[in-house]
Amino acid sequence: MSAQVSRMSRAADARVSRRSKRRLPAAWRSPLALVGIVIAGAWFLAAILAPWIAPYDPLAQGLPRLTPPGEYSVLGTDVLGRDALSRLLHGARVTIPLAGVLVVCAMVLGTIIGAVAGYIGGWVDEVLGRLTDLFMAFPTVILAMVIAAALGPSLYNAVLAGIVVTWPMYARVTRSLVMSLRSQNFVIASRLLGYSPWRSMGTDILPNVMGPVLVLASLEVGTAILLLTGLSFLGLGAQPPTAEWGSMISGAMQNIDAWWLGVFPGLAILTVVMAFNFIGDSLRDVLDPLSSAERQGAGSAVGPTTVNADEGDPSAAVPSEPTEQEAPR
Amino acid sequence: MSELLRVKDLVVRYGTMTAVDGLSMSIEPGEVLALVGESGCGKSSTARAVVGMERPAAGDVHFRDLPVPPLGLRRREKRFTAIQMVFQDPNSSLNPRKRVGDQIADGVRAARERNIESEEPGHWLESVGLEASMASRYPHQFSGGQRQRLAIARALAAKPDLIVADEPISALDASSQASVAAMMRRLCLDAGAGMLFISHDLSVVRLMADRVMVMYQGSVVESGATSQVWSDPVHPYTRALLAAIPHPDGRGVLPAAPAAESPQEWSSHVPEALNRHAAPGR
Amino acid sequence: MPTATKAARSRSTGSALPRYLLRRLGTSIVLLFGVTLVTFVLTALVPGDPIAAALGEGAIQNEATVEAYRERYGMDRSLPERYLLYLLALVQGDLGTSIRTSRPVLEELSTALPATVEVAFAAIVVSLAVALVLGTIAACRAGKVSDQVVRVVSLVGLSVPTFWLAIMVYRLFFMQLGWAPGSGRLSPALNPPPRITGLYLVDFALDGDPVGFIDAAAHLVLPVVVLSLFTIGLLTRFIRSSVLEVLSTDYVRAARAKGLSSRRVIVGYLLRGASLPILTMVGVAFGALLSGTVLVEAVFAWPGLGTYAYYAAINLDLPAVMGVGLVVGVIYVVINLVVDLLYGVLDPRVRLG
Amino acid sequence: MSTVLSLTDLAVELGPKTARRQVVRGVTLDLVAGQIQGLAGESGSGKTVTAMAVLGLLPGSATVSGSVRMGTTELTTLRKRELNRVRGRRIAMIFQDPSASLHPQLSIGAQLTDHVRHHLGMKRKEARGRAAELLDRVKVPDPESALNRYPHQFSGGQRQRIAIAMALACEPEVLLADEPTTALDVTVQAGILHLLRDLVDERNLAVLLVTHDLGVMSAVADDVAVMRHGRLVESGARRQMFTDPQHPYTRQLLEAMPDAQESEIL
Repeated sequence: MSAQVSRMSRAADARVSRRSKRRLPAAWRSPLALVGIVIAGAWFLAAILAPWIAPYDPLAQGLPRLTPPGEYSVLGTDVLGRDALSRLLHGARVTIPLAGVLVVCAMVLGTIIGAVAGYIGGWVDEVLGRLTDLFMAFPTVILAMVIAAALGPSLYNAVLAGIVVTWPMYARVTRSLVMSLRSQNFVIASRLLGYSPWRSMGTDILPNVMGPVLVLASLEVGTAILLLTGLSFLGLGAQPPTAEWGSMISGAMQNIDAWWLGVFPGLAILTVVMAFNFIGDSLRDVLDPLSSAERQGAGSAVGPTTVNADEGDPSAAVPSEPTEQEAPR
Repeated sequence: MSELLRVKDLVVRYGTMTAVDGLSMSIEPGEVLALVGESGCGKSSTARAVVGMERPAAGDVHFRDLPVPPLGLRRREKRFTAIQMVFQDPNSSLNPRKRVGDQIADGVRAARERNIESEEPGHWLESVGLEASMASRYPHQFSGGQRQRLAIARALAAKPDLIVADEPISALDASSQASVAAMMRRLCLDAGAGMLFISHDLSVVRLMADRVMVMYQGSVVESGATSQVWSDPVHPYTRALLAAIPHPDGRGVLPAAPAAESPQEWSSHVPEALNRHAAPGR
Repeated sequence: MPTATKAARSRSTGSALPRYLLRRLGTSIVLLFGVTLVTFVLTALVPGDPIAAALGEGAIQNEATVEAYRERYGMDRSLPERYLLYLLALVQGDLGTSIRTSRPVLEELSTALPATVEVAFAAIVVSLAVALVLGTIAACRAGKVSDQVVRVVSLVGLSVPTFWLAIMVYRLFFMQLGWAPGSGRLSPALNPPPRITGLYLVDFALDGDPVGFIDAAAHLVLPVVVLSLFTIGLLTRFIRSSVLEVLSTDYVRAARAKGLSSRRVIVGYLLRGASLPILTMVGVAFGALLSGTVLVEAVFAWPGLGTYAYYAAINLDLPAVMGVGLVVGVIYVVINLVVDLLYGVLDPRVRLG
Repeated sequence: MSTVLSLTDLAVELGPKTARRQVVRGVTLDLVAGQIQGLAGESGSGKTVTAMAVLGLLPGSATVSGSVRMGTTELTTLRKRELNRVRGRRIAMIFQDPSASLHPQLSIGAQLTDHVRHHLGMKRKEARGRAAELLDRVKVPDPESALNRYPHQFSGGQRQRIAIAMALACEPEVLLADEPTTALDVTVQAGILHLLRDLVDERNLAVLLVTHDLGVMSAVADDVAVMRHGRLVESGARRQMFTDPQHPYTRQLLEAMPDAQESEIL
């Protein structure tokens, strides 16, 4: 009997390990992710190499003014006779790293607050929950606008504003993940083995929270870029003469006929954001169960797994909701 | 102090709903006590209260004459790591991002912290019918049944004095249920530990429990030696429960169905159904 | 997202409606109080001098004028004192006077708010309609080409900078092609309708003025399209995964096993099953839309809340900023309340406790 | 003894292109009016997929070969519209978990009548009357008011009774029952098994009963087939299968039942 069982289980093992090998590369093999990686990679390169590949100094005003693309320069010149292409390339150096900083800071802050609220629960959760509610009540741009205005318009204050308005999202996701993980059997099991709450947080809970949170963060890089360029567009972020995409678009509004001044920075923003969204969305396919936490009870599905009753799916990347208990709450 | 576990007048409430209503029991070393009942009868809540996952609304739970503290924000005292639990759902019993060998090693460490020697993870894997070389794998590389074996190995590695098993075999395939149950009993008794075994399946309980307690709507309606309860049930609920089990004998006999859903007589109090002793001569 | 928690909470307590509403009112007041506090603290941090901003270079030299101004706006008092005075006035329905325009903030907000609500509401209706179709198609054809196309389209929708798109369509459809009317809510030749709700479409309709109605509707088209794009992306992806999840439930399988037509299964079982998470997400999307309006309003010179907030912020017009914060908080509370009440309508488990 | 539904050499392939698996490999079974054909097997054996393949309920990516024949109609090649005239009308299905197979947001009345109105062209009132009769037949208390209630207001056993009523509403000839009592307590299960047996006898239904529980199988099935890895390893009359199993796997399954074992204690 037991030989039989172990033979059966070995067969299952073979199947399972084949599946597990398929898991991660699948995300990178998807054409969407590939497109995202190529575009994002190109912009990273542009950002790094801008000082060497840009034909002109982005701030130098020596060229003829408002020449259309192709005449003096590939993408034309602006009202002050600056080279649009050089400004575009240097713009990548401004926005992309700052968006990264914004996302990382908001993620760390939000994850910590969410984890504390979710793990301790009770009145701590209640207070932190109200706090997150409060910051979520403001529409992002309006709160960021007020903050940027209050602290004075600058790119760094825009980043700060961005952090203030986006951390609650991470806090919410983390909180609900931690709350469901906290009552998971494996967490209880290690507590029964004498794990301290800190240790259980560090080895049982956070590693299982990080996947979904990172997916969220990767999707948020795009949103952060939109926020930063949007604030700069309103004059609350980058200040002239900085070569920044949002403020370039806003400057272009004054010169209606020079269509090229507005079109290209916009396309730059569009492509970068799109690249990050492609990557994040493909990542989500791999680490999916996130979305169920993000939406609390809404849940999501990895794919059309219409037949599962009889299949016995052995892969559970992140534990699902705790099993229904005997007693209704 | 022969008692390992003593539960007295335990009450567990969720909001206004009373899940366990004044339950008392005790377990001795080397004894398997089964708690049997259908869904919602409070058997799992009892198990959760015993290990400290649930804070009792009233009554107390003593392990070796010390009250079991609730599993709160404080680290569990060493001596209470002698209480271990095996859960129903094997898929959530193991940390998906940690090698199974390391998870079993946590059990070994817990034993050593109590100054009790415990074998290496590889040994424990073999003792539950797996291979020592599987220690470096992750939980998702195992089937559901194997995961349950891993969870059992982890609990046993801590050299517990008391194992609380909450429906440990109901998520397994029918063909492995009986063998896993028998394995749990053997390993538990070999280690001289006591076990609280929660199940809805009387026919499995018959195979492994010394004593059984039948629960209905939060209270124990019948209890005593397993053989006695199995062969000669007294309480109407126990009788209905036993009669409803279909037997794979090929005779095409429909199991007896109760006249109504939860008839009144099931909640009746039958004093002679409690603490029944094994018939003399057995 | 927050609404789901609350709905879940209300479901678990399963309380009677009045008690629930009372509780809800309590938390809402706490939230609004918090909103005023946060806005106040933020504006108090302002390093610049709002008075200087309001008076300009010339008047700032005149100390008497500055003092008069300070007194008028209560700037001579301590911060807690100012905050308490603000709250006191607030309770009486007085949001103060704008420093920039010297008009009551309440009055200004009551014209700005409907302008934004009109755009945002139209956008959410359009987005939901489009996203329901796209998301359901994608889910029912999961993995096929149409699913991939919808996925790329919605991801691109999420990636477009709204303010840039606004400029582009404005240039193309108004300046180049002349298909769309220019900026603002109405053509300059027309007079606004008699104010009833503040929503031009509704007011023109109530007034029985077809010319005004069509003109107002035409002015809505571009902003709504621009705003919808992002929301469509957001909702489509969400609806796809919600529907996909319901698609694998036994009750949808049971409905198919009953031999009902695809259309009936989709509308009667599938979408109804996915309606609760979708509803929650629509609430969230509405909040995101309010954010988006700020940038779009700037391009289309739309006299809404976003424009008002922008000018209030850059001019450090404290009472106006406070007013915006408060209105925004109220909108949030109302959205959540509406979503929760709709939950009760859609889900018998909530309704009947 | 008339065969109502025949599966011949039924095979099903599932999974993504890169990892296609044959889940069902050549299953041949006949369902006879008034009889319950049991289909046993462990999880992953393909028994549920077999049942779903009969009604074409597998995902679009599945490939079904072989034949499912009902009278002169071949079901596997039917167009969707024609298949919908068979589903619910001639072949009905009940599922494992009654709390999942009833729509939580629709009233019992709505779920019991929509396919009746669709298939039989009944008016709302007429369909409701019929639904109430059915609820009474499956012993749901207070059928009239039950129509206006929602699934969560019933116990698990009652929900399965409602699901059975729903399946029988258009008087089908065949009932596919996929683990119909697995999610229920034993005392409730006993009641459902009685009901199932009674309905089969009274309506001359042909039933395919999919279950892993050999006890259930022994109690109600007339014939039993055992599946493993997508194949039928053995099939035959109930009594013979239980008392004199031929295939080693069948024997192994029976031996693993707790019932078959001597208690270690006793």
